[in-house]
Order: sequence, then C-alpha cells, then structure tokens
Amino acid sequence: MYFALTDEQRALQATVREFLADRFPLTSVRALYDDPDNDGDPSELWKAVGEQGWLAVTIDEQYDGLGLGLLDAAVLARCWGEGCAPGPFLPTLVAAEAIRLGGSPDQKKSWLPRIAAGEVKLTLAATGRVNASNDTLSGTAHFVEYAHVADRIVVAADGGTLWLVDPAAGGVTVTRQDALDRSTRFATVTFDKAAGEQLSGQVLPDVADRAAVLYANDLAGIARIALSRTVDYDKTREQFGKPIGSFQALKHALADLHVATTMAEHSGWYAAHALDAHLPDAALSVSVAKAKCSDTARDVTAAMIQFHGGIGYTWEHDAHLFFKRAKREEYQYGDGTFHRERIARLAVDGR
Amino acid sequence: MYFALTDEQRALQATVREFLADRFPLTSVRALYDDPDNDGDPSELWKAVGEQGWLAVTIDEQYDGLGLGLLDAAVLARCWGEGCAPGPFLPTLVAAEAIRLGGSPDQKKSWLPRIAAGEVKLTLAATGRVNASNDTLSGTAHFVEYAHVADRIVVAADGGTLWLVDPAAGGVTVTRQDALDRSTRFATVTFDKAAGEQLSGQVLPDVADRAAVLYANDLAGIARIALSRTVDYDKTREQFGKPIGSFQALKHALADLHVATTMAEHSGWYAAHALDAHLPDAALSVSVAKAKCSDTARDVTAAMIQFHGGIGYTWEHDAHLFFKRAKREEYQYGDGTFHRERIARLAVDGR
Amino acid sequence: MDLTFSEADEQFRADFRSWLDANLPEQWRERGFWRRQDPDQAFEMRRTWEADKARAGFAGIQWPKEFGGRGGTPSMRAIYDEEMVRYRAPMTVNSLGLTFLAPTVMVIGTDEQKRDIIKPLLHNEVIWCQGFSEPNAGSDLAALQLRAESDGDHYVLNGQKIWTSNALHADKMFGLVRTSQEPKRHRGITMLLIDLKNPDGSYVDGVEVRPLKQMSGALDFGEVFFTDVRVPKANIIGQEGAGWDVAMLLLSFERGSSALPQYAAFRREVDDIIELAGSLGRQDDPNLRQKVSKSIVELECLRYHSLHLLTQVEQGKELGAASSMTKLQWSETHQDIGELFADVAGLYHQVPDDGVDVGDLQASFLWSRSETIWGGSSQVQRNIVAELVLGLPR
Amino acid sequence: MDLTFSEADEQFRADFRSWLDANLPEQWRERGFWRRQDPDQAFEMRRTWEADKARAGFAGIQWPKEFGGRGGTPSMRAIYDEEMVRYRAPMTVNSLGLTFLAPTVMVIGTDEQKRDIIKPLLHNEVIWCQGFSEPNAGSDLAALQLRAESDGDHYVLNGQKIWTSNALHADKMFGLVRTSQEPKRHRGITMLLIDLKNPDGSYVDGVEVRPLKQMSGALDFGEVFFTDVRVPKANIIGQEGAGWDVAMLLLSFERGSSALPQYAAFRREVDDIIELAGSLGRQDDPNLRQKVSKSIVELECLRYHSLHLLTQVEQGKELGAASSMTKLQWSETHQDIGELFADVAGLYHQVPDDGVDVGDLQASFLWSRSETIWGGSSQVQRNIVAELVLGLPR
Repeated sequence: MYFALTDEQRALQATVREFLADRFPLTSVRALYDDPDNDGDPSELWKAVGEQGWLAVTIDEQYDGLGLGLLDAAVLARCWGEGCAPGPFLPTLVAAEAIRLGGSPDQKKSWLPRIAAGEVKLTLAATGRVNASNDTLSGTAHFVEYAHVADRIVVAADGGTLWLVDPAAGGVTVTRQDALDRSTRFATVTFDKAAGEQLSGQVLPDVADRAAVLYANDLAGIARIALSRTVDYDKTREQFGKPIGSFQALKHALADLHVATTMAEHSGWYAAHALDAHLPDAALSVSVAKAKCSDTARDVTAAMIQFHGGIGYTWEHDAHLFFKRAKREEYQYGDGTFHRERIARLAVDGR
Repeated sequence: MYFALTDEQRALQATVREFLADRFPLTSVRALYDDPDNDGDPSELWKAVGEQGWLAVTIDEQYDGLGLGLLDAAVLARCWGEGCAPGPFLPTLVAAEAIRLGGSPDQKKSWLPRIAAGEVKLTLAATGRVNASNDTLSGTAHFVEYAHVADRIVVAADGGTLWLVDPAAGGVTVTRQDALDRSTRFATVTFDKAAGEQLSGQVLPDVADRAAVLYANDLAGIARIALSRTVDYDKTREQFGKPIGSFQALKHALADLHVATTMAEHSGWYAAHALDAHLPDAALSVSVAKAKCSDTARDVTAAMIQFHGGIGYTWEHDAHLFFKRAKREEYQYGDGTFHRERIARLAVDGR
Repeated sequence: MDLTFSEADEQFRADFRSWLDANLPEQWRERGFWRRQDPDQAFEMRRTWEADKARAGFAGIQWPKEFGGRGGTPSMRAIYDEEMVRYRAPMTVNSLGLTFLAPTVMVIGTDEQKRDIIKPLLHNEVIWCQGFSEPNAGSDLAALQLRAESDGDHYVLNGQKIWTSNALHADKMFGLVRTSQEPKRHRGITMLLIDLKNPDGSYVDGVEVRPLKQMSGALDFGEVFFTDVRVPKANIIGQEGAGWDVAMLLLSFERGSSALPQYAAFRREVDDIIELAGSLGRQDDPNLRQKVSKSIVELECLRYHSLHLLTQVEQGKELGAASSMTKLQWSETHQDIGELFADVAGLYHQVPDDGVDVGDLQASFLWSRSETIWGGSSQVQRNIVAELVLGLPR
Repeated sequence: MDLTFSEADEQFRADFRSWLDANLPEQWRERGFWRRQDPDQAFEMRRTWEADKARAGFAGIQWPKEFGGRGGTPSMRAIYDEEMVRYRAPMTVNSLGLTFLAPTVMVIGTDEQKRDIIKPLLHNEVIWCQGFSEPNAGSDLAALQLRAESDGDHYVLNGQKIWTSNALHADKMFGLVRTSQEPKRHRGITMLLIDLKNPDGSYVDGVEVRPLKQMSGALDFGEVFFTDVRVPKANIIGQEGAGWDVAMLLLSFERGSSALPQYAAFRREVDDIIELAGSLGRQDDPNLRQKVSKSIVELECLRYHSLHLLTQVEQGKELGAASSMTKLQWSETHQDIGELFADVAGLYHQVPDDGVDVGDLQASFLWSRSETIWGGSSQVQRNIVAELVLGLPR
C-alpha cells in the first residue's frame, strides 16, 4: 500500500517546476497573451522539452524512450498546469500515445524516436466530423491545438479510426482561431480528400482516456497554484484594518476549495496509476478525475478573481491566465457532465 | 402597477396568523408528532376553518363562497406553512378547485356550498395509476393526503379524467402510511371497480397548477419562519464569548438564504396573481414559483438544523417539523427538477 | 396586485417607441455591431445619439422639469429602461453622472452647481467619471488617501484613483479626497468636482489618465494620477469634511433604480444561449435544459422583485438595504448565465467566431466576473444584508 | 504507487472473512434487520457478538498484543473496516471507548488504568460513553461548566452533559469536568473516569440519564445529570487541570483512522439508491444520473484520500489537521447522498415502506443531518482547515 509519488517522481516534479519557474515564468506566458499573432510555441521551451526528455517518458525504451508510465507523464502535465505553460507538449504527448498504442511497428519506428527526442511536434484532432474513405479524409476538425506548427496530425475519423495526416499536404487547410486562453493555440482544420495513413489499432477510447487524465492533472496543477496564490494574497491584503484572509466567510470558502483541490489532486494521481496498473476501476477513475479536476479548477480560478477584488479582473494580474486555461481544459476530453454520464453508465447501467 | 398584497389581504393574513399562534401553536402540532396513531385532523382547527370561511375564498358567491382569487387562498396557504398547520385544509381547497373548474352545475351545487361552510372534507388523488372504465375505477393512488377522513376523493385517472369517489363505498381501501412529516397524513388508496362520478371538465392541468401555487406558498411560509427563527437564535446563542450570529460565515449564509426566501415569496404571490389575472406568463410563473419555493424551503430548513447546532436535530426542537414538511411538499405537485423541465418546454421548445 | 401600467405610462411607452423606431439605426441593433467598432468612435456615436435623445425629451425621465428632466413617474422610468434594452439601444455614456452626481446635486448642490452641472450632463456636453476607489481603498472605502491640501481658496491634489470607469473619456471627475487626517477615518473626507481636461480637450496639468485593461482585453476602466493639481474650493459638493455623508447620499440613488434593465438584458442573453444550443444541436440535452431553467427562475424572481421595489417607490416607501439584495440577485445570476453559456458552447466559448458567433456572449461571460466585485462586492453586500436587514450583530 | 496489500495483510483478510462467514448470522445482514429489532435487545445481541469477535482476535487490530490487541498493521485495520461494512456486520457498541479512551490510556494511563480499562473495554464488559458537550459548550468546548469540587481524595460532581452518545447503555463515562475556575478557561479542566452504574446495573446515586430523542425518533443520545456524585481522584486521566491537553491527545486518535468504513458504507447506500431508482423506473433519468455520479465522484475521492492517509500513517508521518478535511468530505458528501435518496424516491422518501422499503435509507438521510454538527461542526472544521492547514490569520 503506497499512495504517493516515488522519490524519482518527486525529483522529476522538482526539476520541471524549477525549470519553468526559472526559464519560463508567467511573464513569458504573458508575452504570448500580449501578442496574439505569435505562434504560441516558444522555441526555447520546446528545445528544453526535447533536451530534458520530457516527451520520452511514456515511450518504450526500444524506441529511445524512458518506458515509464502515465503517472510520470501526469507529473509533467501537473507542472505544466501550475505554470500555465504553452506549446505543443501535451498535444504531442497525447498523439504519441495514439501511435504507441495503435501504430504499426513501422509507424512506431519512424515516429516514436523522433518524438522522444523532441524533433517533431504532433497533435490530435478529435472534435468535429471527418470522414475517411479510400485512405483520404474529408471534413472539419475544430479546436485542434497547435495544428499550425504540427508535423503530423493524428485525426480521429467517423467510426473511431485514427489517421496520420501531414498538415502541409494537399487538401489540408489550417485556420487559426484566437482563443480566450492564449496559453494554447487552436485551429480549425479542414480536410478535402487529404491523404492519410491509418493507425491499425482501435485505440481512440484508450487515447481519449489517457488524454483526459493528462488534462485532469494539468487542471489539478492550475487549481493548486491558483488557490495558493489567493491564500497568500489574502494573508497580506488589508481592508478594514486587517488581512482580508482573516474574514471568516473568505476562510471558509478557501477551506472548502482546499479540500476540493486536495481531492482533485488525489484523483489525478489515482487515475494515472489505475491505467498504468490496469486496475479494475480504471475507467471509473478516469472519469472521476476529469470531472473533479474540471469542476475544481473552474471554481478555484473563479474564486481567485473574486478574492483578489478589483485587481483580480485586470489583464495585468495573473488570475485570468489561470481562469481562462482552466475554462478551456474543462471542455477538452469531456467536461464534468460528460464524465458523470459515463460514470452513470458504469455504476447504474453496469456497462 | 401594484405588486403587493391589498389591505384586505394583509388583514386576512394577520387574522390567520393570530389565530394559529393563539389557538393552534406548534405545541399542538407536536402533539400530532408524538402520537402517530391519531388522525392528524384536529377538530378544533377544522371547526375554525369552517367558521372563519377560509375554505370559501375561491368559491363563487352563488355557491355561498367569497368569490375571491387564488392570491387570497395563497395568503392562507402561506400562513399554514408558517404554522406547520395540519389537517385537510389544503387538500380540500385543491379538490374544491377541481369541482369549481370542472364540475357540472349539479355537482357544484351539491358540493361547493358544503365545502365553503366547512361541512365536508375532500382530497385529491393524483399520484399513481388508476384506470377508469364504465364509471368504475381500478388501480392504486399513493400519497393521498387525509383520505382516511375525506368525504370524497377527487381521483385523477389515466387520460387525465377526474372522478368523485366516496372512500366509504365498496371497492375502496384506504391504508394509512406513517409519513416523516406528521403535520399531514398520507394514505395509499386502492380502487377495485369502485363507483365514481366523473367531473365533466378536462381541468386536471389547471388544478395541478393551482395546487402547485398553493403548496409553493406554504413552502414560502415555511422558509420565512425557519429563517427568522434561526436568525433570532443565532443573535442570542453564544459560543466563544459572542453570539454565533456575529460569525461572518453564518452571516453570509443567512444573507444568501434571506435573498432566496425573499425571491421565493415574490414568486409565490406573482404566480397566484398571474393565474387570477390570466397573465400570458402564468404557466411559466407557476413553475418558477414551485421550483424556487421548493428549493429554498429545503435549503433554509436544512440550515435551520445546522445553525442551531446540537439541539437542531433533536425531536424536542421545532426545526425538524419545518424540515420534514418542506421535504414533503417539495415533491408534491412537482419538484424543482420537474418544473425546470417544464420551464424548458416553454422557453426552449416554445410550447 | 395590479401589474398593468397606467394609460399615461403606456402613452409614454408608445411615444418612446416611435422615437426609437425613427431614430435608432437598424444596424446598431445587430448582434456584435458595437464590438466591431473602434471604441473611441463608438463612444462619440453614442454620445451624440444620446444627446439627441435627451433633446427629444427621453432622458432624465423622473427628473423634475426645472432640471431639464421629463418629470415622469417611476413606472415611466422602468418602461424607458425596458424599451432601451428591448431595442438594443446603446447604453448611456454618462452613466455615473446620470445615476449618482445629478440627483445629488439636485438635493444639496448650490444654485450655480445645479445650473452648471445638470443640463450639460444630460446633454453629454460634459462626461463625468467617479473617483472613489484607490489601490488600498476598495471594499474599505474609508481608507482612501488622495490628499487635498488647502492653499488659499484652492486645494492641491496628490495621489491616485483606480477602477475609474469611463476614465478615458471623462472630462471631469466627482471624487472623494482627504482634506484632513483625523482619528475617525470617515471624517476628513470631502467630495470634490475635479476638472480632468481643459476646454481644448487636453489634460489639466498634473493629471494623468492610464487605461486599465480588463481580463477581456477591453479598456472600460482607468487609473487617474494627480500631481499638484489645483482645484477651487468652490467645487466642493456639500461641506468640507462631510464627504462620507455626501457619498452615502449619492450611493443611495442606486436604490431607487430597479433591476428591470438587467432582467431584460440577461433574459435576452438566455434567449441567445438557447439559440446557440439549437445551432449546436444541444437544445434537447436534459442537463443543459435544467441549467437554462435555473437561470430563468432566478431572472423571473429578479423581475418580480423589481416590480415589488417599483411599487414601494411609487408608494413613497424607504427601500433601505434592498439594493444589496437586488445586486446580489442580478450579479450572481449573471455569473451563472456566463457558466451556462460556456456549458452550452463547450470549446466554442473560447473562440469568438468559429462558424458560430459567440463574441457578445463571450464578452458578457468575462464581464460578469467583475460584476460581483465592483459597486460593492458580493461579500460586502452580504454583510449589509446580514447586519442591516437581518440585524445580525457585527 | 502501489495499491496492493502485502501477503500478510491479505492473509488477515482471508482469516477474517472465514470467521465472519462462520459467525455472522445470515439474517443479520438483511436490509432493515436491525431497524426491526427492539433497540435494547439489539444492543445486547451486538455486545455479545462483538465480544466473541474480540476473543477470536478480530478487535483492537492495531493495538499492541500486551493490551489484548492483534498487533496488526494500519492496512489490516483498513481491511478490517472494509470487510465489516462489506459483510453488513453490526457496528461496535463501544465506539467511543475503542476509538478514543483506550489509545489515550495506552499512552498516559497508569498501570492500573491500563489493566482495568483496556481489556474489559475490548470485551464489552464495560461500555463507555464520552462526556464532553454541555448545553452551553458545544463548538466552544472550553466553556464547559460541570463542577467537580475537591473533597478529600474525592471530587463531588454537579452539573450536566448533553449529546452523550450511548448514554442509555453506558456503564461508565470519560468526561471533562471543571476542577477550578481560572481566567484561562482551558486551564482548570480535568479528564475524569466516572461510574454511571453500580455493579448491579442500577445507577449510581445522583446520576440521572435521560434519553434525547433525535429528529428521526431514535434514541442514540442522552443527557446525563450529576447531583453530588462522588468520584475518586484516582480516576483522573493525566493530571488535574490538564484535561484540555488530554482531550486534544484523545481526539487526535481520530486522525489515524481513515474514512474507508464511511466510503464502503456510503458507496453501498448509493448502490441501494440505484436499485431504488431501478425499481421506480427512474434509472434512465439524466438528471438523477448526474446526481448519482456526483456522489460517486466525491466518494471515490474520499477513498483515494483515505488510501493517501493510510500511506502517511504507514510511513510514520504526522497527519496534522487532515482529519478535518476527511470529516468535511465524508459528512458533506453523505448529506448530498441523503438529498439524492429523496430526489430518487420522491414522496416515497416520506414513508418507510409503501411497497418500496426505504427505511434504512430514510434513517440514514435524517442521521446525515447530524453528522455535520457532532464531532466538530463543518463550521469548526473549516476554521481548522483555514487556520491550521492554509495558515490564514485568526
């Protein structure tokens, strides 16, 4: 019985936190906010991702990976959330899972080592309607993260098949969308008889579960940092001659949010481990984690604005960076309502 | 533009409040709690209802009624809620509406004057499955209030037809149920080819709306008195050397409940008036009122227990009288979820 | 109960609608129109249109005629608010002046102040902003520090105001300044009228106005800095040192205004969200339907509450702390509507127009986050309800 | 992460299940069985069965063997709790003694106290109740007033305790009494072991126990009145005047216990509610499904949290104020489950058995209202989390 990170995982967490705080603090994120025309993919950050081997965690050793588990990737995702870190890191991790789980040996050989080394960027397009016939794809995918810098897009087509598509190929149009959350970049991608290479495995549900867990952990990171910063501020900000954090109504609200955040954190680790260890309640735990982390990050970041008072809703303050990222990720890979309905299928319908 | 009770309505309200406080206070309600075997229909209370003409409010003058509106009846219902008053008053009012709106001239003539005078007790059976064929009824109705003392039961059968049934007649079996809330008495009523006399009008939806408004006002009364008593207690109960009502977390919770209760009160009056005045948003307002009053009374009575601390969950304290009545009425004539779905039909589907 | 308006009130409604039919450009009523305009140009368009409306007699509805108002009833004011929203007419550019400054001057202003302030304000010849909050005086207004030192018949101002709505367009500010340091913080505060701009439109020496960008990217607020700015003592409203009482009088004028405009605006937002749900094929989703209806329940209650307050006002009754309840009800409900929008839109809430135009709803969603903070945060309002309405001890 | 139990732990589980299979009457596991027994008779049945269980070695799982315990691991304790709920085995009749008194005596008791108290407690030869709360000392425990006046080597007790669980069946009480009036209220409190009954089962002179009926009609609590009751000073636990510190030590033993039993019990309640929904044909109602899943989400999080705490305990780490978080999570979630039950049952929640047996769920629904009050109300727990965990100022 050991429900906690290992020393190695804690060391990894410390490394990533330190790196982001040191080399890519929130002021760097802010630069992406102030210039919506940049590509949202800071090269120094991507370079570090490759150098540090952060994309190699889930990739098998035979493909130059570290052969670790989703829990290790979740450690990274949580740090990413804490730092509101931008770039195609998470999308690439998710797309890599699709290839790792569903690719042919050739596909794995040609992509996984380059992903592990940070040489290529990928993303997953799973929202929209795309039809596959005769190895070509037609249709539209929405909210595709970092499609404009991706070397390949893993496209989910009707029926749940997965396809590797080169966004530079004919028939593919990538239209960038200016999202509220500028710590990512969204694009609408249209396919007009675009050439695709199918991944043989029927792994979309697995990939979606793993993505849900990674984003849940990103959200848990957001929730924790948003809560800590609010608590710290409320300890020092004075009104009516005392710290506003001494007012009981605020204290109780923050206490409830701390409990919720703690539960969200547990759920994020548990779900990652449950997938790694093939626990019988793995599917349930994925939905518990995504539902709990989505709702909690939404509530905490909203409270961060409220309990900072006036400065909380200014552009200059960091609160909106967390608020907007939490709101975006809430709806990626299923929001609370979606996952609760899935829990009902498991617990009520028994399937 | 006049959104308030008239002087006459306020006078009526004062009379009823005074009467209940004086002649049927909560200690009398408690007697019904301590003896579950009594019939829950104190004769002195019913006698007063007849003498004061409180059942005559909605009945037309030609049938010896007062010819007032649902708003006046709502004033009474709200006082009834404030006092947790027992007895078949509200069920008779509701059943009388069925006869008033849907009865033949003969039916009206034979029942309405006796109702107005408090000579007969009625109730409505609208929950369950009852089938009508050849003027006889078969099936089971659940949660019929005061069926064991009723002179007639107005029974809703499949298809929405309404029937006058004598519970003493052959084929009718009344089985009392011990409900949590002992300010009413429930019975399960089974019909086995029981004789019924049909009401000609298709008025069940109207009757259900009017019942929903009356119970909504009863709930608004519960909410207000539960809140006031909690506020009064928290002003004087001391812990840590000061009144617990000075602790900000309690103050804020009570402030929110006061806002909710005030809104519930408005909604109760508005819906009654909207039906009286045939306003175009009458149907919407009925569902707004029942949803808002149900939820608010539930929340306030739960808070009444919590904010009284230990004594709040004892039998000796009055909190549970309000809590259980609010919980019972929440599900009568549609709970919040039911009425919100109806609002969606009106506002989303436009029908 | 009688929820009909009088004949005179309904005649007013007909007249106002005729005027709007004739004078409100069709284009202005289209969704997203104002969002697509240059903000400064939009301000000028609205300033001019509103002045025309005032000249036509559709402004200061309840104000006495001697001040250029219409001398109408509270019901007419409610009808006016309702029709403005129904027509999607542009909101006033002089909101704080109209709501707060003018009624205050009518009650305690000198004859010169009445003459110089009210009519130019009504005709948008002078745009006003309110200078109350400071970096260390938000919920705790009495902590304000903007220093006004006496120098003959002038004050010399040094310090800063923040969260000043309309700061970027304002010609003048009515502000609270500290004219003396006293043990009781509420003493020593004075309400002062301060010129921000010279007649030629340039800023007065020592005045600096900086935009304060909101999380939406909009610039509705500003910071105003004062360095040795001279203001004549004749510009006091009320008495020196009585600023706190003047401010309380001023803020009390919010109480008369019902929340019918908020009801109308938010109810239309819900309709827009329902339309959005339809276009995304989500109108039958039972959980979304519950959430839609929850918002409608709260909004309808807000409307009933407003009708109740309107009745109280017409009966000449004191409303006391009712405005705190109104504010809580509309601001918290509006935040829920913002969440409803996001739940219906899903990821579409993040992008203003990816085939589905959600720009106005998105802006409103973000703005709603500020509504529980400015004008007395929800926490402050709950304190007021608990202490002044429920009588709970401090 | 490794959520498997050791081989020794799993062997313990197998042994315990064998014992339960052989010794727990099938009938006892039926829904509603205990509700239908006479309460006093039920108490005796449980007392005896539990003593047998203790003699078989399935009690005091983590206690050292010298005190009659099993000397097991924290995981064994968790497994024990889990299996007890899974088997619907009857809960202990000596809960406060087992959870609080015995571990305290192990740490600070005299040798005589260790000998006289622990084993008889484990074998239900003596039933204990806890005397902390008084009418004016609920959340504010330090306000307690039960007077213990020194008279030679005895105290003479006058005053009252309230909310005393198990008062009706208890032989003895461990209680907090005021042995001196001091300016610092936390001083002057002493923890005392008080005989309520004589060896023959009659009450000690001057002791009066009155049942305190709950809103459910059940009699799980009582009031205990003391009039000139003499208690030997040898019955002090710890030192005279050190009662507050002893109480804090005592309450700290709650922290070691995870909420796995609550998880298991409440999760089964949710299953019962799902079954009820099925029998009422409501299992496809999308809004109810959302509510069911909300409860499951919170319960699963409670389980993860408990596994985390179990790990901390096994690693020998201090849990600090974690028990306040645990209490908030389980008690608030259980209230939501009560509301879920009522929403699924509709009016059936009002009647224990109108063709649908909801008696146990109804009782649990009512009881859940007390769970956010006793053992430190949710308000007290939030204060603790805010101040001790988050470090927010008083």
